[in-house]
Amino acid sequence: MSGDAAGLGKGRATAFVLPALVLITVFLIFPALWTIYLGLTDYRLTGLSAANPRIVGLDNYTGALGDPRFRTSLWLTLLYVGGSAIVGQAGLGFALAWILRSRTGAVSRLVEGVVLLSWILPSTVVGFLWFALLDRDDGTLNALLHTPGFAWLLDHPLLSIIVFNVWRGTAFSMMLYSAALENVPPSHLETARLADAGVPQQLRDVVFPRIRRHVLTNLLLISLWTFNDFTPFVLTGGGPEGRSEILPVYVYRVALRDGELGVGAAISFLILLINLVFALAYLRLLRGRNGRREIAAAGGPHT
Amino acid sequence: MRLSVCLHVLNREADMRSPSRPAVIGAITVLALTSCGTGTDSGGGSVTLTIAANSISGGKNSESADWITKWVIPEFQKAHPNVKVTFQPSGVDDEQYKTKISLDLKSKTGADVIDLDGIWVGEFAQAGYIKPLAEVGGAAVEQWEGWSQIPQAVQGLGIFDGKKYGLPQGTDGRVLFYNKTLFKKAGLPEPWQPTSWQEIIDAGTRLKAAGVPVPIQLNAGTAMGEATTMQGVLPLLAGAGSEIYTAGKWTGDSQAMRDALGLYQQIYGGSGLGDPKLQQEAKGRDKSFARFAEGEIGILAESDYFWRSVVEPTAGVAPMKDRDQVVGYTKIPAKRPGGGIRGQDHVSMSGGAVRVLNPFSKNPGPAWELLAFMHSAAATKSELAGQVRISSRTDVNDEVLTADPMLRYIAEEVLPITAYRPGVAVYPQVSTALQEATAAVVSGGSAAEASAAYQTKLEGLVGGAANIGG
Amino acid sequence: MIRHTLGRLTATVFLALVLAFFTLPMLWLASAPFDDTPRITTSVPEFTLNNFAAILDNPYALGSIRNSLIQGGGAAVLVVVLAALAAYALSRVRVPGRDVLLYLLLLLSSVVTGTAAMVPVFELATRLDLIDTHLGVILVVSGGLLPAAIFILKDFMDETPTTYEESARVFGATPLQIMRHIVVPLVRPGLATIAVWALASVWGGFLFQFILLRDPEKAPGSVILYTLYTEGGAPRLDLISTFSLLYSLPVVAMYLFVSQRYGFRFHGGIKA
Amino acid sequence: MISLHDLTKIFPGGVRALDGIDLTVADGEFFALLGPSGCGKTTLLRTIAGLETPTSGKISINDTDVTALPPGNRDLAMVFQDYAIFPHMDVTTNIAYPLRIKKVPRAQRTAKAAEVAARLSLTELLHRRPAELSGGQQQRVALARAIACHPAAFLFDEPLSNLDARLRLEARTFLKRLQRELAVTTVFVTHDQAEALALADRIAVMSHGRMVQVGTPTEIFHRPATTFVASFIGSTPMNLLPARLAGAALHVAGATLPAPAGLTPADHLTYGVRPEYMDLSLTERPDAFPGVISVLENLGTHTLVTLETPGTLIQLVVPEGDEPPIGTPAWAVPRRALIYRDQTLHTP
Repeated sequence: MSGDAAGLGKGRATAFVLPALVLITVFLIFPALWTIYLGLTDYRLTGLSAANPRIVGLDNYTGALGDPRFRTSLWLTLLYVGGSAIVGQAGLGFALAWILRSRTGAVSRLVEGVVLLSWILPSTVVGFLWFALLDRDDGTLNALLHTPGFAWLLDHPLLSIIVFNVWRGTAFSMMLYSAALENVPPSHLETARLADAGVPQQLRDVVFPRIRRHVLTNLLLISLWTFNDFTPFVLTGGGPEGRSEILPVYVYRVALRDGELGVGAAISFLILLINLVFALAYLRLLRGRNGRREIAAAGGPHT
Repeated sequence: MRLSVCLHVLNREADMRSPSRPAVIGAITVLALTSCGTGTDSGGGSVTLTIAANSISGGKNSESADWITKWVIPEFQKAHPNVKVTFQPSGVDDEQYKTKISLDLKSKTGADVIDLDGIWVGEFAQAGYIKPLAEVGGAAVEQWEGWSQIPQAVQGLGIFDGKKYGLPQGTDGRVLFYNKTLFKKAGLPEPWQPTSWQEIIDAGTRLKAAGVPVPIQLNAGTAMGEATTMQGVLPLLAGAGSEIYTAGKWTGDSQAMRDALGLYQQIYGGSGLGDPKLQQEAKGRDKSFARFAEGEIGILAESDYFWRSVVEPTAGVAPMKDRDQVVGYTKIPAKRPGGGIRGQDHVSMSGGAVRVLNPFSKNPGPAWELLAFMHSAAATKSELAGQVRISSRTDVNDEVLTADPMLRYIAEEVLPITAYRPGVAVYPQVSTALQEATAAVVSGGSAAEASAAYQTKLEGLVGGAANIGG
Repeated sequence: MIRHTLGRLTATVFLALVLAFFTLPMLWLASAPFDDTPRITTSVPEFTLNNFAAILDNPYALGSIRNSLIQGGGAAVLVVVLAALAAYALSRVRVPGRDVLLYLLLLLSSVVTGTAAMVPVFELATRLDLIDTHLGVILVVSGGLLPAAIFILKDFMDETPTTYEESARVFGATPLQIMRHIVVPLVRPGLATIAVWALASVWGGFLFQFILLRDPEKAPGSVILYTLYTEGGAPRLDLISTFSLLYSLPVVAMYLFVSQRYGFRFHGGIKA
Repeated sequence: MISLHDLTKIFPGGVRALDGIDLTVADGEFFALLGPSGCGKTTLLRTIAGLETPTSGKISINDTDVTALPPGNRDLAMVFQDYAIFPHMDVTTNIAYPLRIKKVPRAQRTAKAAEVAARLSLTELLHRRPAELSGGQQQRVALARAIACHPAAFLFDEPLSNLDARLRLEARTFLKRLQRELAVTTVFVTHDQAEALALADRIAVMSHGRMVQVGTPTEIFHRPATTFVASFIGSTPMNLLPARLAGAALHVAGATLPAPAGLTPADHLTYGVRPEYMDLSLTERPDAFPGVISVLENLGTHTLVTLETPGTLIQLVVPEGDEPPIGTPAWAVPRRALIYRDQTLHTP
């Protein structure tokens, strides 16, 4: 990795980064910091606190952490992220990438196509699609399974939105892992196969070490996105009785429905902190073995 | 269009000095941020007024939007040649509309005449988003001819702290709808006029015995949102003799609350009189409409909206071609005769939208004129054209409601006994707490537990037990 | 040999199941718009095209798709151009702590895209006079998308051998020429993928579009879709299903175009 | 003409990649930078190209100081180790790319590309993409692109290393002929001493950022200035044997040899002799290294014999068929030898 191949120099490099930086500063960092500040106030959308918000320090945070509904929501979110992103999307995405890597037929193109299609359809539309699938009275799924009246969304709300999100987001992991698998030299796999290694051993000994950093990026991104995914609201509205009320839905309810913007902002920041913990955990897990070199490669200047 | 013009300008800017191209690219964003706003062109001396409403042509409340664009605007402009009126439609969830309007008013912008749900008046006033009409519109407000036509109770929709903030557009009332065919099948009387909760339960039991899948639909749970509170908890609470908010105190874990939740328990707690699952579904209310129309629900508590827009034979959401023959309606009884609020035998709840003036309007005088014009008898009649609903004006109602016996029933029988929700900022959260209490009962909890849990939540919301009455 | 055949068979069965799983929910979109009385359920339609006539009667429906194209397209172009420039510079020039910084921005973007940031974003747009402009929507949504776009594109750039650029540089190409002639063509599949991703993300977005715009003539499809309800909040399924279909078509078309032309994929992958 | 004056490059982190390089490459000269990996030869080439900025020192090309000029203004063409042919352009566009940068009209540059391509036998391939070309063809496209812009000098970075062994010899001859014909000053980097010897008019051997020796291939081969150069040059490495001076005699690996005139004692004396410059004797000789034959390696026309002597191994080359069986006692007779005092050539 030699620095500055195109001869940008500091000045031009800055000029290249600047437009994005300005936009990010104005429309991302600034409102984000403002939001974090709102989290320290009792600001509301309407009512007396809208006219005269007061600084309440960490009250919103202690209030949220003491609210059993928040704790339930946090737990649901962890299950949701774990089930749909880390296990579901990453797992299914990898399985698809692995199976499709050596196939070029029409079927595999079709599979790839529908997986990607479910990723790019507008979120407002997919809510209706899944509604039609899972509906209690005359949903397509009940018709297929001959289970009339089975209330998927009511009896298994969390499972429903987990499966939904696997459907929704697997494409990203699949694409990323497909690309990552291109980096595994076929000779390595052949060597493993000659040594009579089964697929699990091949994955463990040959594939995983080479795509470790891709796995890391994928987990970082999909966890972050899933943590902030509001789409399940379209499907269950957080219900029944909050049994699928993941944190983004909780924030929506608190900030928009109840108008408690200060509390909503505080919880948004808590979500950020939880994501940070996730990120650090991934870093530890995946970089544990050949630790320092890779951290240097990611954090410090390339050598 | 604006975007392309803007970028065009920027491109010219960028070509002027080629040596420091990257720097110019950096500047594009900055320029774009500063120079590409909307200009509000208030053409040469004339006055521009804007109306905002949660309605949109071709979508939600389409008729209302069309009325504004096709009647109000041309007629008003005809009378006021120097005024240009524009309409800013929305047509989304009420909460989202409320958010948008709050944001507008918070930044002291927005339309001059704004539609609000009457229930929001208090919190908007407290936030300083709206001011009493007389403060904004001046002396002309008190002299308006329309006041005498609006009953005091209906005027209450726009009143907060004794001051008039908005003109009510109309109101509604809640009754029990029932399916006469199913009633006949179950051997129940027609007309059905229950006088106590027990009679409702008895009718439900008979219906169940006659094989009706869902004898009683009493909205419950959080998924139904405000429909649970307005069509369920509050009428029951009123029927048990209590209002949710009186004399500065909220109703907590009281006997009335336990009674109201107790009725829920009777219906959903294993008796099979109601369908608990339906209450939990995200689209449960829509489904209840469809199932009523399909003849699967015996009794359903709803507002006259159900009659006007849901089972309406032609344009309804769940149209019933034989509505007038099949659908019966009756007042909601108190727990026992005389047990309701103010000692009433029957109770109801009402709500309704208002129109307010934007206190930050640049043209408050003309804005009031427009508002008053929109509430004139002629305008109100035009607004109702082709549809029957209860307007705020007695003179108009007298004329229009003769066409529909059901709405006349509401106007004559229900409105005199009805009650309104408190217009204070914390109400939506109290309402959610009430919904959660019913949800707890529907999923198998006892009324007493749910009521106690509600009390705890309520204390957190309204600032302690001191603000809660007995 | 047996193991191989078995493995192949298992894989085929697995693919069939995946295909069914991903196709099943889409059936509604294929049937409901053509159904005379569409319901929440997927059914063999009582075939009609009336729903399309009805949606065309809606004064905002078609225009909203155009608005979605302006806003989604504008944001996609802005995000791709700015992210490509930034990612390129970040990939080629040493900046200490660059990846940590990018990740922090990624985290912040999650705050800003949430409901709670509504007031700051709105106030900001008001002060910059961006309310009720396409540009306002484009800038606001782009701010939320840029960190992830830079994060992903930087990796594409890292994967591109630097000798191409050095070679062009020795021949006298300027950095912008190098960008245009060499880097952009080389990472074009990546740019196209990011463009579709950005477009799709903006396409479904509702809240910011709704609070930032006033004139329904400027509202995107996602906002208009939410107006297709009745006064009491009941969805008009005939209109919603039909509009959903029409509204999905441009994104699907763009995806098909990109995947045909460049292959919709991350060549080389993304790694931290 | 390229001249470098006191050129130093220190990388961030303190690595001295170039350490005071002084060098002049004459007009039309084919000049090799030779050394093991990490010696700074590629950094030097890249610094001449302008891809790296020197920490101090001066670079001039045809008497113009280009030290501060960007690479594009130095009138150079560079061929990279991986050729860096743009994968998204066909052969014509690739060859014409430098002209496009110089704003030559399209028709003219296409014609020029065709002309250069014809010279390099690429005419058939003009419309192909790089992915459809063999390694040798790619190399020629890269050369054609360099030629097309008529530079003052060529810079080649390991031009032959990406080709397989057979093709490499062919390409070597081709490259040498091409350079002769074009007569353009050329600097190339290689780690392969045979390549440097075969191609270059002059060679600079580099180590640790310094030039250890600059000279013609003959000079470098025959009189390596240091033991480092001696060990680096030659297809079989020179035998470098520790020696001890005792009066007028030199004791090396069990043999006693006459010391050259003027040799004075030093900490380290090394006796260097190339395997090619020794004869094998099966009878004992006083001026030869005694040992036992332990390894035989067939080099085709010759055999490389490893002789195990007391304390060290000595290698020598004998014509094919002359090699005795393993285990035979034998004596290695040096014909031409060099003496190094403290790693530096002792010139008598």
